[in-house]
Amino acid sequence: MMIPFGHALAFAAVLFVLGLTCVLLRRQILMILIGVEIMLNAASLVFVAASAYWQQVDGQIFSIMLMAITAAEVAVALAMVVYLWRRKRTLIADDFNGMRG
Amino acid sequence: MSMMTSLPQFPWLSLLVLLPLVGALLCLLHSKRPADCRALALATSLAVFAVALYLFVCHGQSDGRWLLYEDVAWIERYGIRYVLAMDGIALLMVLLTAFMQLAAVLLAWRVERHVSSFFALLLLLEAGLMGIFLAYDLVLFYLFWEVALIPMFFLISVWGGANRRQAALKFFLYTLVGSFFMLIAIIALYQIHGAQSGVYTFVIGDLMQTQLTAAQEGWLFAGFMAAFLVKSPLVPFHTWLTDALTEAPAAGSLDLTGLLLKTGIYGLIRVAFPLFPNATENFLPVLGVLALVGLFHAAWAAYHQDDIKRLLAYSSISHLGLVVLGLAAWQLTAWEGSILLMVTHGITTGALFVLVSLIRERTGTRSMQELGGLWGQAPCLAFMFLLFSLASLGLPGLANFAGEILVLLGTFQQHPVWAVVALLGVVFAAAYMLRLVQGVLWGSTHKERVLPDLTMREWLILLPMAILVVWIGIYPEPFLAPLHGSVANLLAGGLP
Amino acid sequence: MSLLDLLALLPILILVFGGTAILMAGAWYHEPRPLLAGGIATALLAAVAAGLVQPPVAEIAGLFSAGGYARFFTILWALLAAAGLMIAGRFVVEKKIGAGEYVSLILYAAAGMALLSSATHLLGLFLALETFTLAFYILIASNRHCEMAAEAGLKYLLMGAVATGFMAFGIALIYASSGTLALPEAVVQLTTATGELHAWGLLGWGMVLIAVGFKISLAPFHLWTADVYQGAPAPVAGLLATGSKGAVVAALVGMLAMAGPIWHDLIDLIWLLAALTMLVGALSALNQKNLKRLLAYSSVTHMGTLLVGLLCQTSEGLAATTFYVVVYVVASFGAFAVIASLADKRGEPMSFDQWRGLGYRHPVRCAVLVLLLLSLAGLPATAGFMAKFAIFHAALQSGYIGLVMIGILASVISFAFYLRVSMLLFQPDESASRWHVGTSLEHAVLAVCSSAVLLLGLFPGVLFDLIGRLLP
Amino acid sequence: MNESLLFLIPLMPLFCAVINMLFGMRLPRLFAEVMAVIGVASAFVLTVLFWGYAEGEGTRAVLFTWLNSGTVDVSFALNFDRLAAPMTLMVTGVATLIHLYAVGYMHKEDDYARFFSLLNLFVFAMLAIVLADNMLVLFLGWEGVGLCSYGLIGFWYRKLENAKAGTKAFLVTRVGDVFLGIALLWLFAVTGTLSISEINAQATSISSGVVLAVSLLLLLGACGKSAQLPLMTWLADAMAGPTPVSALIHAATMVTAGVYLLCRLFPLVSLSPVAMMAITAIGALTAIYAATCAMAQREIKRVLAYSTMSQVGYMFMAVGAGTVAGAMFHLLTHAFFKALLFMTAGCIIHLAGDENDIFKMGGLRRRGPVELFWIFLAGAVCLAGLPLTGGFFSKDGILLALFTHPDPTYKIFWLIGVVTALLTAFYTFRLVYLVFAGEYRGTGHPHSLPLLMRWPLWPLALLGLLGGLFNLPAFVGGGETLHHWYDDLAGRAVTASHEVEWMLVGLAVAIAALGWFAAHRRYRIYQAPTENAVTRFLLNGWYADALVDRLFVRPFTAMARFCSSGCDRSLFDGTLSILAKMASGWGSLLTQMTTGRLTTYLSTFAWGFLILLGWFLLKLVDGGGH
Repeated sequence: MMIPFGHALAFAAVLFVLGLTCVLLRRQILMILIGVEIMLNAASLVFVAASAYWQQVDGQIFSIMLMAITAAEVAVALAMVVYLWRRKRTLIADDFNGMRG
Repeated sequence: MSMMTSLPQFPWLSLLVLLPLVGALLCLLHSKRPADCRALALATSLAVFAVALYLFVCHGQSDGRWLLYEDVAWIERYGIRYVLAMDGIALLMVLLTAFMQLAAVLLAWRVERHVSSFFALLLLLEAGLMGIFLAYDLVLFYLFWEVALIPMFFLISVWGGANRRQAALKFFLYTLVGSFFMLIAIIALYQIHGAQSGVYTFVIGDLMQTQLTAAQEGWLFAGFMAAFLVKSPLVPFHTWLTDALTEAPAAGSLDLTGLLLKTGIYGLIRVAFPLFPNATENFLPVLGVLALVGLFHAAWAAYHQDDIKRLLAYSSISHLGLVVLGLAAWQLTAWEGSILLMVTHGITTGALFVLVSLIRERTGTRSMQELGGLWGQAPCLAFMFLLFSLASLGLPGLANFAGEILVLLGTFQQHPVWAVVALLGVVFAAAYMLRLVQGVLWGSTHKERVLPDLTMREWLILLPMAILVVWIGIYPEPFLAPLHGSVANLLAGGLP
Repeated sequence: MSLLDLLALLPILILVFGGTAILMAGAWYHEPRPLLAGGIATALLAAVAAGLVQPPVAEIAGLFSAGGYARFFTILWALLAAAGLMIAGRFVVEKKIGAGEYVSLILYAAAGMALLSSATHLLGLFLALETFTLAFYILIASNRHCEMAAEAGLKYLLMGAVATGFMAFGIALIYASSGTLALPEAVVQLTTATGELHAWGLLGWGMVLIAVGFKISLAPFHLWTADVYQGAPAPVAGLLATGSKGAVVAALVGMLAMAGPIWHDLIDLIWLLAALTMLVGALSALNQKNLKRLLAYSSVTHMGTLLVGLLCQTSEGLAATTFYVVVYVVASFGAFAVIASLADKRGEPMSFDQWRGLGYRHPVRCAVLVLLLLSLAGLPATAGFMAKFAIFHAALQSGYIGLVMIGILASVISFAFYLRVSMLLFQPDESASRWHVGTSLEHAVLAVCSSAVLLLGLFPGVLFDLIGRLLP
Repeated sequence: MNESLLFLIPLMPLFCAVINMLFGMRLPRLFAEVMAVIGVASAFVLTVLFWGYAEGEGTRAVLFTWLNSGTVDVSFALNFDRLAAPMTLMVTGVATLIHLYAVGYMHKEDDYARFFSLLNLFVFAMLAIVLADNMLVLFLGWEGVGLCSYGLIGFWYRKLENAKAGTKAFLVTRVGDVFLGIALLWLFAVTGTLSISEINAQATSISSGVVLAVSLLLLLGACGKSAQLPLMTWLADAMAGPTPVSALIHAATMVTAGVYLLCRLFPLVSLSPVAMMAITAIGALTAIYAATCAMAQREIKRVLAYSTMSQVGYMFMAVGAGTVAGAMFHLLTHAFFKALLFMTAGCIIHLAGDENDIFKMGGLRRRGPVELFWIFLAGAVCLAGLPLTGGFFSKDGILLALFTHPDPTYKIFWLIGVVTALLTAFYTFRLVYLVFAGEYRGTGHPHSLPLLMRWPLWPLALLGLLGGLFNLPAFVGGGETLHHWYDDLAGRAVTASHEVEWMLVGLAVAIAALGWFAAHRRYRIYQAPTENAVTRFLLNGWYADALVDRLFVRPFTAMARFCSSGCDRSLFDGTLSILAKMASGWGSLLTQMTTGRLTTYLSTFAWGFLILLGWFLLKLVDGGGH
C-alpha cells in the first residue's frame, strides 16, 4: 500500500512541530536534545517519503547520512551533558545564565 | 587635461601628500625619543611649506587651467583613479595648510604626553588636508575627506579638555553622517554617468558631463551638500564645531578652525557646484539665506559665551557664514573675496586660538569672568591678541577686511539685501569681539598671577601670522592673483 | 569517485588526514608545541596544495565544486586555521588543553569550512556544515578551567542542534518539492514547481534560511552570539566569528552565482532580515562594556551588510560580498587575535575596565586593534571602506536605496562604538595593568592582518580582479 | 617734486606710531615723545610745503593697488585738493599743539608709548579720511579713527568703566559705519567705481531715488562718527579718556569727520532736497538736544562734550542749508576753540585735584595761573558766539544760510539755531561762572601745571578769537577767503541784503548777551544745584542711554542668550542627545533580549518559524488572488 505523499508530509510536519514544542517547553537539557532528535526524525521521514515519491535514492542516502550526523551530535551532546553535570550539578538549561546582555 | 598628462613631470602634488605621511611614520618609529619627533615634525612641515611656497612662487599667476595635474589608474574595476590636480584656489589652500601646519607644530612643541603620536597625528592630518585640497577623483577625495577626521578625532579625544571624549565623538559622528550621504551621492552619480556613457569613472571633470534629470540632480546635490554644509558648518548643524573647538588641544583647534572647516567650503567650490550647475543655481538663494542665518545666529551666540575658546568657535561659524554668502552670490568678486576670507580667517582665528591657548597655559582659565587686565601683565601677548581680534572684526587695513569687502561688494551687485544684512553682522562681530577684548585685556589685573610674556617660540608662531595679517590687509594682490582665472572658470562652469 | 576526484580533494584530504594523524600522535606524545607546529604546517600545506595543484575535474562526486572559487576559499580557510593555531599556542599550553585534540579539531573545522564553501549539493552542504559545527561544539568548551566556556559550549550546542533540525527539515522539504538535492537544480526546480509543491519548497527554503540565520547570526537568531564569543577562548572565537560565518556566506554566494536571480519569492524576507540584522547588531553593540561581546554584535551588523550584497544577486553584488567576506575575516580575526595575544594567567582582557588606558601599556597592539576596528567600521584607506563601498555600489545598482540608507545608519552607529573603544584604549589611566607581551607568532599574525587591512584598503584592485575571475 | 611725496603727510604719523608701538617702551621716554610730536609736526610742515598742490583741480597720487578683483580696482590713492587742504592743515596743526600739550599732560603716565602711538595712529587715520581719493581708503581711515578713539577712551583700562566707554563708542559708531558701508556698496553698484571724484562726477546720472537713499545712508554714517541724533550716546561717555584725547578726537577732528564726509560727497548729496532737509533736521535736533543737555551737566568735560555735539549739529545744518564753505568755516573755528576749551579744562581739572565736577570747583581764577582764566574765557566767548570772535562769524554764517534758504521750512531750523545759540551762551557762561567765580568749593589738591600744558593754549586762543578772519563776510568788509578758496566746491552762495545780515547780526549779539545775562543772574553767586525731574532728565541726556538699552541692548542680549542657550544648548544639542539616548535606549532594550537563558534563545527559532509561516500564508493568500 502506498501512503499518499501529502499524508507523509503532514505527519512529518506534525512530528517536527512536536519536536520543536518539546525543545521550547522543556527546561531539561536532555529533554531538549530529545526534542531535537524528534525534529531530525521528522526530516528523515520526509526524505524517505520524498525518495519514494520521486523514485530516487538521494533522499534515502540523505536520511542515512542524517542518522550518522545525529549520532555524532548526540555523542558530543551527551559528553557535554556529563561535563556540565560534573561542573554544576544541574541540567536545567536556564541555570547556565552566567553571561548575558 | 590630457596635454598635462602627456608630459612626465615631477610629482609635486604627490610629494605634498606623501611628505607628511612619511614624516608621520618616522615619528611613530621614533616614539622613544620625543625630541627627535619634534625635530622631525618641524622638518617635515618645513619641507612641505617649502614645496608649497615653491609652487606658489612658480605658479603665482593663473589663467584658470590646471597648474599641475597627476593622473594614475588606481582601482580599475571601479574606474577609480589617483588624480591630483591643482589650480589657483587649491594652490592657495595648500599654501595655507602648509603655513598653518608649521604654526601647529611649533604650538605643539611643549606637548608632553605621547609626543610621537601627537606629531604623527598632526602630520597625518596635514596629509589628509592636502589630499582634500588636491584630489580630483571623487573616491580619492572621499578617502582624504574621511582620513582627515581620524587624526583630529584622536587629537581631541586624547589630548583634549575635560569634556574631550564626548566632543570628539560628536565631531566625528556628525561629520560622518554628512559624508555618508555624500558617499551615496558619489556612487549614484558614478552609476548614472557610467550607464549613460559606458565609461565608469569618478574623475570630477568627466562626471561634469553627466546628463541628469532635475530630480536626480537635486537629490545628488543634496547628498553632497549634506557633507559640505555640516563641515562648513551650517546652522543648525554646527554644534559639533563649538564643542570640538573648545575641547581640542591648541594645535588641534588651530588646524580645525584654520583648515578643516575650510574643506567643506572648498568641497562646495571644487565638487558640488561644478558637478550640479542647475541644482546649484536653484539652491543658491537658499544657501545665501542659510549663510545669513548662520552668520547672525553664531554672532549672537558668540556674544553670550563666557569661555573665550567657545566664543571664538562661534565667531568662526559666523565668519564662515559670510564666506558661504559670498559663494552664494555667484559673482567673481564675491567668490574671490570668499576664498581670500577663508585664508585670512584661517590665519586670524587660528592666531586667536593660539593666543587663547597661551593665555590658558599661563592663567589656567578660559573664563572671561576670571580673566582681565592682561594688557598690564603681558603687553606683547595682549598686543597680539588685540591685533588679531581687530583683524577678526574686520578692521580695514588688516587681512579679513580685504576678503569681507570683496564679498560684500560682489554680493551687493547680485543681492543687495543680502549684503546689507551681512553688513549688519559687522556690528555684531564688533560686539562680541570687543566683549572678548574687554574681558581679556582690559580691567584690573590679577596681582596674584605671574604672567610671562611671549617666549621666543611663541613669537615665532605669531609674528609670521601678524605680518601676514597686515600684508594681506594692505596688499592682497599676490593672493588674489592666482584666483582670477580659476574663479572665472568655475563660475562659467567650464573645465579647468 | 575516481582518483582524479581525490586529487581535486587533495587540500581537504591533507587537512583531514593531517588532523587525524596529529590526533593519533597526541595520544602518545604530550608535548604540545610540536603538535601545534605540525598543525600549522598541515594547514599551510593544504593552502599551498589548494593554490598550486590544478584540479583535474570541475566537480567532486557531484557534491563539491573544485573550481577556482572553491579553491580560493579553501586557501583562505586553511590559512585562517593556521593563523588560528598560531594564536592558540599559549592558550593550549597554559590551559593544558590536549594539543592533539585541539589541533585536529581546528583542522577538521577548516576542512568543513572549505567543503562548505565549495558545496554544490545540499547533502554536501549539510555534511560540511555539520563537520565544522561539531568541531566547534567541542572547541568552544575546550577550556575546562572556565565556567563561561562550558556555558558557551552548551548554548552553541543546543542552538546548533535545533538549527540542524531546521536545516535538515528544510532540505527535506526542498527535496520533497523539487526532487533533487543538487544545488542549482533544487533552486531552479522550485520556479517550475506549482501549487502545493511550490509552497512546500518555499517553506523549506525558509527553514534553511532560519538555520543559516542561526549560523551567521542574523537577527533575531543572533542572541547566542555574544554569549558564545564571550565564553569561547579568543582563538576559537576568532575562528567562529570569521570562518564559520564566512564559509556559510561563501556557500550562499556560490549557490546564488550558480542559480541566478530566482529568489524572488524570498526577497522581501531577506530584505527584512538584512535591515533588522544591521540595525539590531549596531544598536546592541552600542552599550556593550565587554570587547568580545562588542565584537560579537559587530559581527552581527556585518552579516546584515553581507546579506545586502547577497540580496543584489548581480555579479557585482556577489563580488562585493566575497570581497567583504575576506576583509571582514581578516579584520575580525585580527581583533580576536589581539585579545588572544594579550591574554595571560588572568585570562583574556574583556571588560572595558581592563582595556582602559591599555594603549599606553601595549601601544603597538592597541594601535593595531584600533586599525582593525576602524576597518570594521569602514574608514577609508582601510579595506573595510572598499568593502562597504563595493556593497553599497552593488546595492544601489540593484535599487536597494532603503537598505543602503539603513546600512548607513548602522554604519554611523557602528562608528560610535568602535570609536568609543578606540578612545578607551588611549584614555589616560595609571591603573591600567600590563598583559602578556605576546609571542612572535602572535605578532606575525597581527602584522599580517594589519598590513592586509591597509594594503587591501589602498590597493583593493588585486583582490577584486581575482574575485572577478573566480566567481562561478 | 614728485606728487607721491604727498603720501608723506599721512605716512609720517603712521611711521612714528609704528616706531612707538614697537620700540616705544624700550627707548627713553624723551624719544617716544619727540617721535610723536615729530610725526605730527612734520605732517603739518609738509602740508604747508605742499599747499600749492591743492590749488586748481588738486593733485591725485597713487601708491599701489590695494584690491583688484573683477570690476573692483581700488588703490591706495589720495587726493590733495581744495577741500582737503585746509582740513589737513587744521588737523595736523591742532594735532601738533595737542601732542605738545599731551607730552606735558601725560608726564607722569607710565604707559606713554601706547598713548603716543595711538595718538599718532589717529592722526594718520584722520588724514586718510581727509585725503582719501576713494571711498575705501576713506573707510579705512573712518574705521581707523574709530579704533584709535576706542583705544584712547579706554586708555586707563584698569578701570573697567573706561574700557566699557571705549567699547560703547566703537560699537555705536560702528552702527553708523554700517550705513556708510551700505552707501559705499550701493555707490559701487551704481557707478562701478569707488573713486570719490568720479562718484561726484557721475552723481547727476544716478536716479534720484538712489541718490536720496545713498544720501540718507551717508547721513546716518556721518551721524555715527559725529555723534548726531540718533547715534549720539557715546560721546558723553567718551570723556573717560585722557583730556588731550577729548580735545583732539572728540572735539576738533574725528567728530567733524561726518561733516567732512558730507562735504566731500556734497555734489551727490545736494542733488536730493529731501536728504538735505534731513541733514538740516538732524543737525538742528542734535544742536538743541545737546544744548539742553549741556545746561544740566555737572562734569566739565561732559558739558564740553554736549556742546561739541551741539556745534557739530550747526555744521550739519550748514551742509543741509547748502553751504559747504559755511560748514567748513565753523568746523575750523570750532576745532580751534573747542580744542582750546578741552585743553584748558584739562588744566582746570589738574588744578582742582583731578576733580571733574564743576559744582566742586569755583574760585579757580585765583588758584591757578592767571592766564588760564583768560584763555578759557577766550574759548568760551567763541563758543557762546560773542561778537567778533571766530565762533560768532562762523555760526552767524550758518544762521544766515538757514534764514535765506529758499525753502521756507528752513526758517524753523533757523529758529532752532537761534534758540540753541541762546542756550549755548547760557551754559557756556554757567561753566565759566561755576568754575572760576566765587570761592573754591572742592577738597582736591592742585597739581602743578607743566609748561607744555600751558603754552600750546595761546596759539589756539588766538586762532579761535581771530578765526573769523578766515572767512570774514563781505558786509563787514571781509574777503570771504575760505568761500573763494573753495570756489566751486563751496556750495550755495549765501546772498542776502545787508539789512537782513545786519538784523541777524544784531539778533545774534542780543542772544549772546541774553545768555550771558541769564547765566550771570543764576550762577554769579554760587547756589547749590537743584535736583528735580527736569534736571535729572537733562543730566542723563534725555535718558537716551536707557532708551537704547531698552530698545536695542536688552533685546540683543536676550537674543544672544536665546541663540546660545535656547537654540544651541537646548534645541540642537537637546535633539542630538535625545537621538543618542534613543539609540542607546534601543540598544539596551535589545541587549535585554539577550537574557542569558537558553530558553529565550531557543524561542527565537519559534518566533522566526512563526513569522516565516505567517509571511508564507500571506504570500499564499496573495498568490491565490492572482
